[in-house]
Amino acid sequence: MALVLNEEQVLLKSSAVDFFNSKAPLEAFRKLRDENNPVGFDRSLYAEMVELGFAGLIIPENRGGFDFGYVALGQILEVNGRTLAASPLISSVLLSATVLNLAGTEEQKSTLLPLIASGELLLSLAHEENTLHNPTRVNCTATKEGEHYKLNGSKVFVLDVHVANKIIVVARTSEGNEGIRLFLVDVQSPGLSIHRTQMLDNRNAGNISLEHVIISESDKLAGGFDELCRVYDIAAIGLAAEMLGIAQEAFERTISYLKERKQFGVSIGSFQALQHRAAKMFIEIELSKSVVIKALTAIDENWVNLSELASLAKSKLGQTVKLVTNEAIQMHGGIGMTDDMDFGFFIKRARVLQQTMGDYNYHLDRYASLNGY
Amino acid sequence: MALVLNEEQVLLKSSAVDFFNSKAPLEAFRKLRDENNPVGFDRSLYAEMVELGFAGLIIPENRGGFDFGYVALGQILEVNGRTLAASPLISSVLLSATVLNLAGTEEQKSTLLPLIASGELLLSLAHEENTLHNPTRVNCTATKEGEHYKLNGSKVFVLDVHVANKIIVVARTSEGNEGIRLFLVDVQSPGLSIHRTQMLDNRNAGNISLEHVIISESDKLAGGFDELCRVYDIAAIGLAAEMLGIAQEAFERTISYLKERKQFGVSIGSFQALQHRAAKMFIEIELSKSVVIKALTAIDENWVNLSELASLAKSKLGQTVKLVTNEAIQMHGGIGMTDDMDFGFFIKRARVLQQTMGDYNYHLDRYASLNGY
Amino acid sequence: MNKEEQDIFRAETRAWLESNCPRSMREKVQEESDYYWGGKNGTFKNEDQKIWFERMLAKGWTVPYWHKKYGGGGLSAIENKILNEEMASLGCRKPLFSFGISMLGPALQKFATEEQKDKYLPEIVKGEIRWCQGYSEPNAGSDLAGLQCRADDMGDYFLVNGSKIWTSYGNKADWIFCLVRTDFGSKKQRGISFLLIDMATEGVSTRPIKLISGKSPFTETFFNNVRVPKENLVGELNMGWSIAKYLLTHERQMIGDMGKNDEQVKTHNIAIEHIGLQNGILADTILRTELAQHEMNEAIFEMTIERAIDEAKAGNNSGATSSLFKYYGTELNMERMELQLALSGNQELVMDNPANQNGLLANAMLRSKGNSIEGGTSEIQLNIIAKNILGLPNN
Amino acid sequence: MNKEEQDIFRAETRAWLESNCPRSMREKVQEESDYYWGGKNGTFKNEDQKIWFERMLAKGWTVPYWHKKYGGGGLSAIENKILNEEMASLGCRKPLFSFGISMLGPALQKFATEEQKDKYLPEIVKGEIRWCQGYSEPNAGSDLAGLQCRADDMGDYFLVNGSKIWTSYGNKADWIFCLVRTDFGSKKQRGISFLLIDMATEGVSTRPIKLISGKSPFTETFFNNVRVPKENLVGELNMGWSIAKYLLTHERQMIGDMGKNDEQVKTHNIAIEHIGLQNGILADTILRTELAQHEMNEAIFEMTIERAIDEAKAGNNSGATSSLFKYYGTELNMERMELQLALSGNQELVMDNPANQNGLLANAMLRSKGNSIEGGTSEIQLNIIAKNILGLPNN
Repeated sequence: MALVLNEEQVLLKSSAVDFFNSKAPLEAFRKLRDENNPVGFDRSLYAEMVELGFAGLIIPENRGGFDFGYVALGQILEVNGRTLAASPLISSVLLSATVLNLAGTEEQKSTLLPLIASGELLLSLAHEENTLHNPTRVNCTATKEGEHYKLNGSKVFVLDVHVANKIIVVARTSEGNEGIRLFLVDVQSPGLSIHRTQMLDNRNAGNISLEHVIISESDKLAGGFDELCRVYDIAAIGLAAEMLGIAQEAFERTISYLKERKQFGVSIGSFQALQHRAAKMFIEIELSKSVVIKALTAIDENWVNLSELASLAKSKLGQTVKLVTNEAIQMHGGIGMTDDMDFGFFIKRARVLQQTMGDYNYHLDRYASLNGY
Repeated sequence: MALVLNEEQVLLKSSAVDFFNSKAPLEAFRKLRDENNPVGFDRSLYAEMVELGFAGLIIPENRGGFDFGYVALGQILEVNGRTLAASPLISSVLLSATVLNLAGTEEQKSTLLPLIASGELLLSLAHEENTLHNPTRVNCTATKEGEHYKLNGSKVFVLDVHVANKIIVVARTSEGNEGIRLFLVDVQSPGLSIHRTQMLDNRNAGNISLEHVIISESDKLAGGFDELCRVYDIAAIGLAAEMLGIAQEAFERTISYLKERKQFGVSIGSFQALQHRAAKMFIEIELSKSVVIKALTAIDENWVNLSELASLAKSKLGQTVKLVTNEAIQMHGGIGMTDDMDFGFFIKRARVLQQTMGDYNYHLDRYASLNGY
Repeated sequence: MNKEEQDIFRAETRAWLESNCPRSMREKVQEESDYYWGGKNGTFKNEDQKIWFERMLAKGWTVPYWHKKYGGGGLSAIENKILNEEMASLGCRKPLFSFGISMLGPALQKFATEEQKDKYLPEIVKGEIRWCQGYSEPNAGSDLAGLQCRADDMGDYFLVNGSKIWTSYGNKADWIFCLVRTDFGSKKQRGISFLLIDMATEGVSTRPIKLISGKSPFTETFFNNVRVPKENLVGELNMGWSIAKYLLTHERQMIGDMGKNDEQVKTHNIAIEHIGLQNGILADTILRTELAQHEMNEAIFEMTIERAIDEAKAGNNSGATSSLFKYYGTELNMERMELQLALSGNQELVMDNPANQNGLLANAMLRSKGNSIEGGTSEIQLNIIAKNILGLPNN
Repeated sequence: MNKEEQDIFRAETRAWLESNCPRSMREKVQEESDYYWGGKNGTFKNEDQKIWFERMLAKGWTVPYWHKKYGGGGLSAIENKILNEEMASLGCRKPLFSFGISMLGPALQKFATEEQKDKYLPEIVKGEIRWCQGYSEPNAGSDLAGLQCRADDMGDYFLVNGSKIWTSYGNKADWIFCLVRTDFGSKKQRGISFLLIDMATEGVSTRPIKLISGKSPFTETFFNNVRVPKENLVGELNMGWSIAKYLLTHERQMIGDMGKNDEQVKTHNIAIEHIGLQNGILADTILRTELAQHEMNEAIFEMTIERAIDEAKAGNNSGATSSLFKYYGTELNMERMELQLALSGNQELVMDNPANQNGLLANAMLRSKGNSIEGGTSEIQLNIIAKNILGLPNN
């Protein structure tokens, strides 16, 4: 596939632009934050997103989805990054539907995926246990007892867990990577406690703790560590797509400002030092676009070098979005620092996305290792 | 001691400026290069340097020197970097006299140091065996046989060895760092062969090979690996001083050019992007001055953190001189690339100095390790 | 003052401090209210703070180096240095902290009439009036001279209209020292005057500014037909720019000091704690590279401060100017914050967790983005270096 | 041409190439002389080169996509593409390499009279005349339009005086295409004309330019009262700037391609060879960080080339312009050279050692410094992006 959108994807993206601009502008998210909304997103807005098919893009047609693929979902995430609309799209769709697609049993897929596509079910993935992303350091245990598993341990940074109906928990049944397995846990389960936290980006991620939570064999997923690693790769690419949207929006607003704002009697955009920095940001964004579309394509086309592309995309976008959010504030000067302007929202969301599933350094390191050095 | 020169040092530096400008301008070195001079430097010029006391600055008064210390020598090296005058100041004085000061026996010091100070003796230090600096990887062997040692092995990158009278060879008498010792070898010794090479900076460094070279016990130095490491630290600081001179000269010439050169009807120094890059170079040079004087002071005052300061100085100056030589060429445009302009000389000398005794990466790595991470 | 006299003064000072500075006033300052800021509504945090203030005030040591006629301590430069050294060595807090002391006072000493000095300086020394600064405006950021807040000469008073932004503690101050435009006809820098305004005057109001890092001490300050007596003008009419420039240089040096890592906690200790070592080196070698680079520059920046001080002492003109320190110091601080956040991971992104002081580090990172803007942007500092130091031509 | 016809053409072409391209002409090009450059003094390096040139010339395939009336192959775009693909797949070298084909030819096709095309294009196809380019001048670098080399209208001829710099192979070429000033009164870009000059004319001389990296193909070219016939003017008088701009865009794309690492040797293999692995990662973790950063950007740059091609095919206007490729490609190349040198250590600094091809890498590093200058400096590319793409205003 060429590194361009096909007609269907172009159409989808342009309808997403219209949707987010009209229904979920940044002011809407600001309002949710200011009123300290307990849900953290607008349920009716998510219903409209579901209506438009966003929740079913990566779900097969025979499971109630549209099977449009990850290039398509990536476009939604990118556009979403421009207005920062809060929704469970990442937790339920990008993460959890992908887990089920790759690791679910036939039974799990056929019952749960349609509910994700229809927005009736919200799922969260509970995998992190530490402050830094680390796929193999899993201390949460799943002990087999007869026909059941007993889960013990705790998880942090579980996106949107405060509104989830079910949680996919990564736990260890034995030593080694093959002992790392996935379990479906109902949020009502005895022994499970959920502590909602407020993150820097004013979204929600929670800590959970599991004390002797009993799970039936049928709630164990079919796939294990290998599938989970693929989920991480796909998630990293999806997050990179959102970071691309943030970077573009912050950049475009900054360029507009450079043209409008006058100092010393001239437009500050006429200062060559700022022009060159703007040009360099432009280049970084163009490069970022290339790696994101390439990596999204790799998911849909099952390329063998997915991990390498995922690390390239996550690492590069982490750097690009950091550069652009910092420069946006600096070039706006004092008002860029005020909460009244929107750059606080962009930089905060960017830093959380950078940390999620591994920061640029984690992925740069992994890229080098994947290349044998 | 304050981080400023005392009166004596100021005087010395200013006489060095006069000397190098009048007696050893860059054109003199260009001429040596163009005529492919077999010695590689001007012996009569070195005699004048000796006359001015440059060769005896770090040699004690009771050994025929002036005991002015390394801050003083550093000023000479810095000024030297501005005109790139070739001389055995680094090989014979900075390296070899320092070795003898720290590791020589009383006998060796009393016979050899006066000859270095008077310019009658040229010494080289043969330590590198590999393409990258590595103090502990010594394969050259010194085997004790009765009252003698037999040296075998080969060395690379031995500065000025083609004109040396004696060579200080680092060789191994046993496993471990305590087995690393230093030996004085006469260039006439049977079994020693010297192969002069032409380096990128048009200076000379040679490869030597030792086949059963017989050395008497009295030619073994008293000190070993610890003293050698201190020599490396001191050498790194001295080289940093020369790099500081190069950086300043290339920078000042570039600033002059920015003021003179006109494009699009205005002086190119009025372009803000170039102004900001120039200002950043200025800052890097100011920082570089601080670390060089601090590190030179640390030698003279025997501070315990010498290694840390040596790595800071060598690493920082490696980066500064790389930045400035690159920017000098870029800001001069096409003519900066021509051999007629002098920037080729500066960048070539800079790259060789960067490599000598460990590049910026080697020292940055060591700095982190010295700080326990 | 000869060496012997110095030693005597030092011994006496130390003895006095030891017996007069309450123990709790020698503890490390944790927050803004650990200092007494004075003012009409000034409140003491605790009894010790009050005692300490009153004892120091009685000796004139709230501003020890100002003249006794203003209530200052009348200390010579060398005595003042000795006092500072002894206070630092015992850890004594400053008894009074204010922009009156650090900013307005020096300007008044240099530019005001005797009458003005007699009126305002004693109030500052006694902490009776709390001052704030009114320079920046929403439409005059880096181009400060482009300010629009106007003072029209109405015969016996000025009528001030306009607004100021980035007034630190504007909502807590009693008076504000302001740059206002008094001549719209002439060249930008001309036509600016330096005016002292009582914030209790009718028509003055403030509005707090929320930053991306949360609450801030900054306000916007609005002037709506505010009548200001003629005698509140400092210096000549239309010549306020020279006062402003004098104060800006002053401010810049204060901000540049941020590059110094005063924290006891070295960033590499945070790294070791969160990431750990593997074979003796930091397990994440990418961050290790950045960290080493950062700490190298931090160390060398501190040497540069040291060298600049030594050069100044030796009477040399070092190239290391306040613009260099402002620029590089703030760049280092921003880099340090980003690095610490990257090293610490997701737990520092939780904003409602007392364990991380509710996102203290994340907010500090966000706040640091303003460092390279306030007190003259990084771009302005680079312009100054390029033009004033390197002599590169204007466009 | 339908799919079937294409397949037939492809099969025939391949068969012809296989039987006509000498084996040695399919080997990788090592040096400049592996190509035949043509010209009055053109010499073949060996018999195979001559045979290959003559066979291709006979089919018009020295310039396969030019019209047959000029001696070209008359191939359609699709046929030409197929020919190129088949040549690439067999590894066939180009039979004739010249600036006449790559630079002057396209300009003549677009701007020259029929008469001029009839005269010059066949000479290029046949390799009879070797051309060089005369644009830059010592005092007109980035500001090309500020050029001073003058052509005065003397009635029946132009009298050319001045000099050019950076003429590639000026000492080997027969003719030079030049930008000259024909009007000193008007605005800079106006008043420039595009002139073809026979270098055998009296008054033309060249001088080789030595670079910091050693010998170079560049010369300075001097014109001392050189008489040039009026009919050698291409395009209208004083309108040469549009031709120059057309050719510069062309050139920029060629240079930008350097960012692609065509070498089989990845830089990290050099690193592993010289530095070695420790616990599975490069023993020098500082260089490892830089290397990973570099190779990441290298990989993403290649994806950007790929995307730009795909977008162009799809008829989209991608933001990735020639200025982006020129800027970023040359930056990457310079960074790669510095990295390879740092990774390789002191042995690569020895300039008289056949084992390292006498300092090949060191000289390549030095030569690379020119990449960001030639063909429009990096600064010019950033200006173009800022102004033409981002629409930022002029100062």
